[in-house]
Amino acid sequence: MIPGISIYEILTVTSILFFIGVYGFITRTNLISILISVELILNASVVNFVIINKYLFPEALQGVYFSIFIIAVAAAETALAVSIIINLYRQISSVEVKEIETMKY
Amino acid sequence: MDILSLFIVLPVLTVLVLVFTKNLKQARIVALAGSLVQLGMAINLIFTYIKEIETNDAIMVFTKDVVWFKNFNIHYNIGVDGISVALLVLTAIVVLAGVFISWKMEDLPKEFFISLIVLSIGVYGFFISIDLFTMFVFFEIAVIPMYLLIGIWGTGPREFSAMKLTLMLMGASAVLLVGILGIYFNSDADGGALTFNILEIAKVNIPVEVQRLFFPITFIGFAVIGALFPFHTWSPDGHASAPTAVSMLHAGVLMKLGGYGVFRVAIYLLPEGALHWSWFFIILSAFGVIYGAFAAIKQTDLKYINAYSSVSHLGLVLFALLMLNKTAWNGAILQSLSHGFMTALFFALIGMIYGRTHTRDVTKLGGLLKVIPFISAVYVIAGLASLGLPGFSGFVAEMNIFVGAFENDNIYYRIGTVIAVSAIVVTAVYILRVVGIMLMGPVKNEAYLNLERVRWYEKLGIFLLLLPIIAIGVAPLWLSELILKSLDPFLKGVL
Amino acid sequence: MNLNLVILIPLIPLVVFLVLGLFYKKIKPSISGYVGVLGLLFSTGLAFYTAYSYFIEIGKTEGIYQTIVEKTAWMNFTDSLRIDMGVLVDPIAVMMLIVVSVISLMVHIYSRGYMKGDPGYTKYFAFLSLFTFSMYGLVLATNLFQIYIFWELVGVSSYLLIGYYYTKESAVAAAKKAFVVTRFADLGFLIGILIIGYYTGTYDFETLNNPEGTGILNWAATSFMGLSALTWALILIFIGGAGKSAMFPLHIWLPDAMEGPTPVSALIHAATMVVAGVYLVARLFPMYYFIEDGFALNIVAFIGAFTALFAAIIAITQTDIKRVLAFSTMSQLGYMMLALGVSGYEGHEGLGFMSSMFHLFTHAMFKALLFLCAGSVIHAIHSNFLKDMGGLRKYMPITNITFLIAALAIAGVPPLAGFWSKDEILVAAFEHNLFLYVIGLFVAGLTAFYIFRIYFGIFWGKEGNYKEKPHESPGSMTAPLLILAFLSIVGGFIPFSEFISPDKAGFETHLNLPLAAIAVFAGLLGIVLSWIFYKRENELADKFAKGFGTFYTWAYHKFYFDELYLFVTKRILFNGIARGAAKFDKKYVDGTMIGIGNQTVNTSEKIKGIQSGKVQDYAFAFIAGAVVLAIICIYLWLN
Amino acid sequence: MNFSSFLLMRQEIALLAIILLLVIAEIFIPKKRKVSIVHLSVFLFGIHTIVGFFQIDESMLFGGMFRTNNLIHFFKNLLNIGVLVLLLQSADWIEEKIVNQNKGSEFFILLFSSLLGIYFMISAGDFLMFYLGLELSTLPVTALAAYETMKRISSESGIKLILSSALASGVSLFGISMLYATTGSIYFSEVVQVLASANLTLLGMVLLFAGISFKISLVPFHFWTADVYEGAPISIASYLSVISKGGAVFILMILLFTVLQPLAHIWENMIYAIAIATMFIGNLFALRQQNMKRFLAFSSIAQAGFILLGLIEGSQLGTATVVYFLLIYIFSNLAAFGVIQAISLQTGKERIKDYEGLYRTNPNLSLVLMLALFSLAGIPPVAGFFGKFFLFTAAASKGFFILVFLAVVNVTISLYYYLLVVRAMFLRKGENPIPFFRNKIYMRIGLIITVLGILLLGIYSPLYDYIYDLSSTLN
Repeated sequence: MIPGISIYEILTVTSILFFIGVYGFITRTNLISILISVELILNASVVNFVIINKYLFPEALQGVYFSIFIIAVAAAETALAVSIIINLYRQISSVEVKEIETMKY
Repeated sequence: MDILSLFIVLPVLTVLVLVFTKNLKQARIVALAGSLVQLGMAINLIFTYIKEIETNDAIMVFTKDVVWFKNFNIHYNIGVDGISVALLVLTAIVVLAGVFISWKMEDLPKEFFISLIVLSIGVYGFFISIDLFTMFVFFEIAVIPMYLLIGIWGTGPREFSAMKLTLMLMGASAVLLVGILGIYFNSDADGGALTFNILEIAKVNIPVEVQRLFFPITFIGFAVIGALFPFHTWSPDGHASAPTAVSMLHAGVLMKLGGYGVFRVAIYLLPEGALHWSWFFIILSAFGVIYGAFAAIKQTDLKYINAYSSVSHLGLVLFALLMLNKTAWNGAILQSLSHGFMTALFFALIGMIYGRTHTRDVTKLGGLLKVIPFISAVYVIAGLASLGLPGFSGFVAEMNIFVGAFENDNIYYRIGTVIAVSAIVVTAVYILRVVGIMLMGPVKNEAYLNLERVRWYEKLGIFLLLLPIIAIGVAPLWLSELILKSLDPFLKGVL
Repeated sequence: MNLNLVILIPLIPLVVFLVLGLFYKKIKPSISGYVGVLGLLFSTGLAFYTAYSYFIEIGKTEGIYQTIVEKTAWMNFTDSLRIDMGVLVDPIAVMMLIVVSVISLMVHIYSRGYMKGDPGYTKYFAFLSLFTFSMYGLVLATNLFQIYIFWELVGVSSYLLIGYYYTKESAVAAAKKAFVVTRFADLGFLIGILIIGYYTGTYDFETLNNPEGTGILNWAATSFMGLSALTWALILIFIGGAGKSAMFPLHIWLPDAMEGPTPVSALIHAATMVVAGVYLVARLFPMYYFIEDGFALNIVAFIGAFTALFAAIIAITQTDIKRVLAFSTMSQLGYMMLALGVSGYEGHEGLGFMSSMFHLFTHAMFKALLFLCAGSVIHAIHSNFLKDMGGLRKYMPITNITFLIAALAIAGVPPLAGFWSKDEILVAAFEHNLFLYVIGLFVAGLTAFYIFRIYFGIFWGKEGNYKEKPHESPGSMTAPLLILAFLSIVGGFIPFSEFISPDKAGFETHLNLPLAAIAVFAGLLGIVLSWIFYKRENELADKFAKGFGTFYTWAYHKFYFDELYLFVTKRILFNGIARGAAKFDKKYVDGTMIGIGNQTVNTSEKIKGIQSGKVQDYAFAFIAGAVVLAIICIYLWLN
Repeated sequence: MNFSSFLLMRQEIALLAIILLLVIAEIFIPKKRKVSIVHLSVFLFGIHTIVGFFQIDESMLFGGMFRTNNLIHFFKNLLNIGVLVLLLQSADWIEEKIVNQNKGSEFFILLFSSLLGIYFMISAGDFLMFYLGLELSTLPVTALAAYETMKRISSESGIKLILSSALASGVSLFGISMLYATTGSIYFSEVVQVLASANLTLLGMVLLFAGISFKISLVPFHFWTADVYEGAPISIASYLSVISKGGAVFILMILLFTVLQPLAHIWENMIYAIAIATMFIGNLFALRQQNMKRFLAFSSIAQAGFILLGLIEGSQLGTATVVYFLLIYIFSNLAAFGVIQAISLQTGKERIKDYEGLYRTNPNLSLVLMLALFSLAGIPPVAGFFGKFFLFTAAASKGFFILVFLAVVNVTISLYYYLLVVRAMFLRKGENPIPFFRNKIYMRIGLIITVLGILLLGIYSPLYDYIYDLSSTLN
């Protein structure tokens, strides 16, 4: 609970965060940057859970626990993604997104 | 095992035995044995049926009812009335003739006969089903082997034709599915349980609006396989590409599923819809009758001629069914039978001619009467039967249809009738054209002078088909009485 | 009277047909000819016995010849409508039985000689038997549908026999034409039957023809376009009859039908089948007469008269002797129709009806004779054309004499058969309508003219250029000629009116001397004229023809009716509608179906860019899809 | 809560044990005998599958986070059978190609982990468990998709899968957070009590739905499918299209029918629209495909569209028809992938064109593939017909006749491309047909099981009745 700041403002911020993530995902050309954008999206949700928990339903900690799990899973996800990207890098010495367009139509 | 289930079990057994055959000789013997027994059973069925209905006045006799999917109230429910008995016999005869005609099927014989018999399973099952669901299942079983039969053993643009035929027919059956579901979900209109049972649904007063909505869907679903204009275009290409026995079976039997389905499902279960829509489909079918006949005139491929002729003849079946009276219905059933035999005979003959001359182009053939007199003479007879000459089955059927159609004294129906009747002239034109060009006249090609004479198995096939044509044509009464007795239940709804 | 014997009459030829047809290969030609003749001999005997027992043994009951019917159900349509098969014996049926039997027998005998050595000898006799069976069936029919059935069967026998020389293109075409044209006419017949069946509830002749029956009494109950529905039906039925009897304008098939073997022309296209139309109208005569005061009957009369004239004119110009005879047949059939058309019903009023039947009878004899003579000539010199003939009287004395007798008979010279019947027709026409009478008279003159034109052309005049010396035909051919010649002489003395009249009561006829004299004069005039023109080779005929100019050319070309029909069928029906239908089917109907398929594949091709392979595009679609769905859901919720 | 109540998680625990066992085995089995890991895995999982059929009580654990009932249990068994068949079909591939790269056991470990994730996902009683299950089921598969590390397209498909799935899980998390905001709980049983239409709820529902739809590959969340299937090893494509999709459909069904039931009138429309889009897009894309895997990818998208016809019904009938269809679909698709696997293993060929003339050289394989395709197309008497018919019945029971009509139009389109494959195998003779070969025993067993399933599942009606009865436990 942060005095003077209502939930709406925070939710607006997280929404913006979410869409920044989406925007980044769609526009970045480097796979790593895309991965970072995904993290933004996940973080938006994490903040959401915590804020909602704190502001609206402070009697239980469901949201907080949820956000911890999200962080953990996100880490795993990132690790995995990076490892695959590295594997790609070994093959073609590039992590540009345009390199992964060979399969289409 | 009740006597009707045997009609499905026996071909299944035949297929199972066929799987273990090794070459053409074994395969055809097995197929022959299977279809012979089947024909025997079919003929036996006529007599047992006649005996049965003396004491049993149920709409369907020899019924067998086994619950299949109890939650949907789907039953394996079979039974026959006069109409289905007649069509079963038709099927058995045509299948047997088809086996004879395919005596020399060199390429993948086992698979050929298996597909053929599987197709016949579908047809038998369709004709004996009382349950809409099983009926639909068998309907599709009958259609799908066509793809392989045409695609593997066909000639010409076989892949294209097979695909077109299968897609159009399966498309139609897909539409039909909507109709069947529509009927199913309204079968509780009187407060009973939902059911697929045709006899049960017939007792239900399905709301008029629902009937009017689902009648055209169901009708078209079935009528496509009955070559209703303008959904007939699968048939010329399909027939032209199919191997002989398949054309026979398809035109002779499979296309009858359309008329039968229209009658048994669309008209029987949705009589109000039929009354409401009949004018529209009468226009379509009457137009199809004359249109098919005209289109046949200008074809040069024998099979195309016959295919368009089928469009015309089967248009007459649908036309008659829509007239909604007993005489026309009787005519429609008779026409189905008669067309089944005739067209199968035609295709058999065309196959023989093609097998010898390697062309189906009438303009390239000539004077065959001199070279292969037996086949040609039978062709003439078949032609005459097809143009409705008295003494052959076609005449009886057509006269019933015309008289029945004339019972309807609405002037527009009359005009439709006159149009349909006038097809008999056009029919004569295209039949005689072929006879004149192909069979008569001078022999056009020296190579044709030494064509192989007819073989015994071909003769057997021909006689099998010719016999019923003449039998029905000369003494129609017993058959027509058999059918007429079964028509009363259908009449209730449309009065 | 024993109807079982009557039933045997058609059945014997049927059995012969089946035997010859099924054992086609096994039977030697020599035997098959005998089988055919023998079978027919039985039938003929039975026919005569029937005639004897019907007219003499049983005779009239209550002043009229009773109609005797024996039938069994063949096909049930509705509760009341059904097709019966059976035999109906009444005066005209018996008369026809005699005609068919006699002519057919003669033709059978004649054919044994004429067709000798033909590869399809057995087949030929099988077809002849089939025809005879069908014709018997037609004659004995008890109801409209039965007559229609046999009507079709005679049509098909005719088709088979015209196309007998099937390797000849022209024969094939002629056969097809004959069948299709008559089939077209039969369409009218069939629809007529349907109408009658619907409005009267029966097809039985007995019921239909009963002047007190519901059919006739209630004719006014229904109307369609100003006429009673039944009148329409009768007109349509007459169209059927007109097709078979080659009435204008459905006559075009008959001349071509001469492509068949000549005995067949004699049997089918001169004596028996072509009179079926006349017989049909006669069979339904009470209906024609009573319904709408004979409206349909008038049409019959005028069409008949016109055809008689029309055909006679053409006959003058033709050079193929069989065609001349064919047009002559048409003309005479027109006569018969005319006679029916002008007939009344009761007593002496029925003169027209009687004379029509009478003429049918005598015409069958002398026209068959003419054809058989022509056949004999053709057999000898292997040509149909007048230009190849001439001076044959020396070589073929019997043929010459018998042809002359027949020619005199058709020309109406007393006391030969044709005179009597033609005279009665003219009297009937005279009593009914002077205009028709004048046409009839004129045609009588023309008939004499054209028949003697070919007579002189064949047997007199300059000798043709024969490769080998023509010789008289064998006995099997000349015997029938002599028999028919005899019948042509004495046939006219049968007291026909005693036996045949519309009301079946019979009446007395007397020779109307002034009218007979005029008719005979007209006939003689024609003969004399042709004597002048054609007895010797001279320019007169050509000059005369030129005098007519265009009219002659038109007549020579049969008034271009063949071309007109050809135009309508070839251009409009075949090339127009049929080709149009075929093309339309391929292009539009099938095109639509295939188009749907192709369009689906095209669409698939067009939208493939969506799957771009770029993971970011996928993400965009993902988010956009979610947003759109959200908007939809919220929109739905708000509404 | 006592120890015995952990028996509710018997399946999960058993699977976990297997995974651990494999890890240990990997350590102790010498390099030369690594092949035995394959046999061991198949054997262990076979045992697991059989044991799985023993009854489990209907109850819940952890205050409702984990729950199980007969339907869920049945579905887990179903997945077990699917995975077992999949293992049988993949065993030869692992033996021949993978073991000598010294990573044979990873395949099994990762695969079982993913299956474990699906177990948890479908047993979830709250969003947290659901989320964990979802992630656990996805992440190992992404690794498996990039399993053939020497192949570029394998990496590509792995990257595509993990990025897309990360996005999807992010989006669904965002959605869950909104549902949490409006309902105040992440427990299904509590959410359903307070759920009501509101902007935020609907938005949350849609985002959640999008996240799951991603796994089912519904349009427009389907784009990854084809690329990943093409690039990934066949076993993984097969797993994705069958097991992973099946699990996701099942949890979607649970969410829609139980948790989101109050919003049924809204999601009905959503499903309606997506069903149409999915069927059409899937079918239209499938028409053109040349690569068998890609072809089956789009075919599986279209099948997902058909499944929605059952989902739209929203109650017991819908549940029963969907589960029944999934059951049949698993067998049909596994049969198809199995044949592709076999052929690819022998010849490396994956294009439809390569299949020309197959019947004349390998009749049995062709017949299996034909049956599978007919089943997918819905042609009687093979099982697929019954599955589809009942799905349509479910939709029609709600009066969605137009939807059914569009669906049957799609059935016809789909028939076209299935027949294209049949055409290649049966109608064409082929210039260079695949030569005759014999499969090894595992593959044979795998194919025979699927064929039996395809042939019998439809006709044997008590099975449907059984599923129908089980379905009552969901609602």
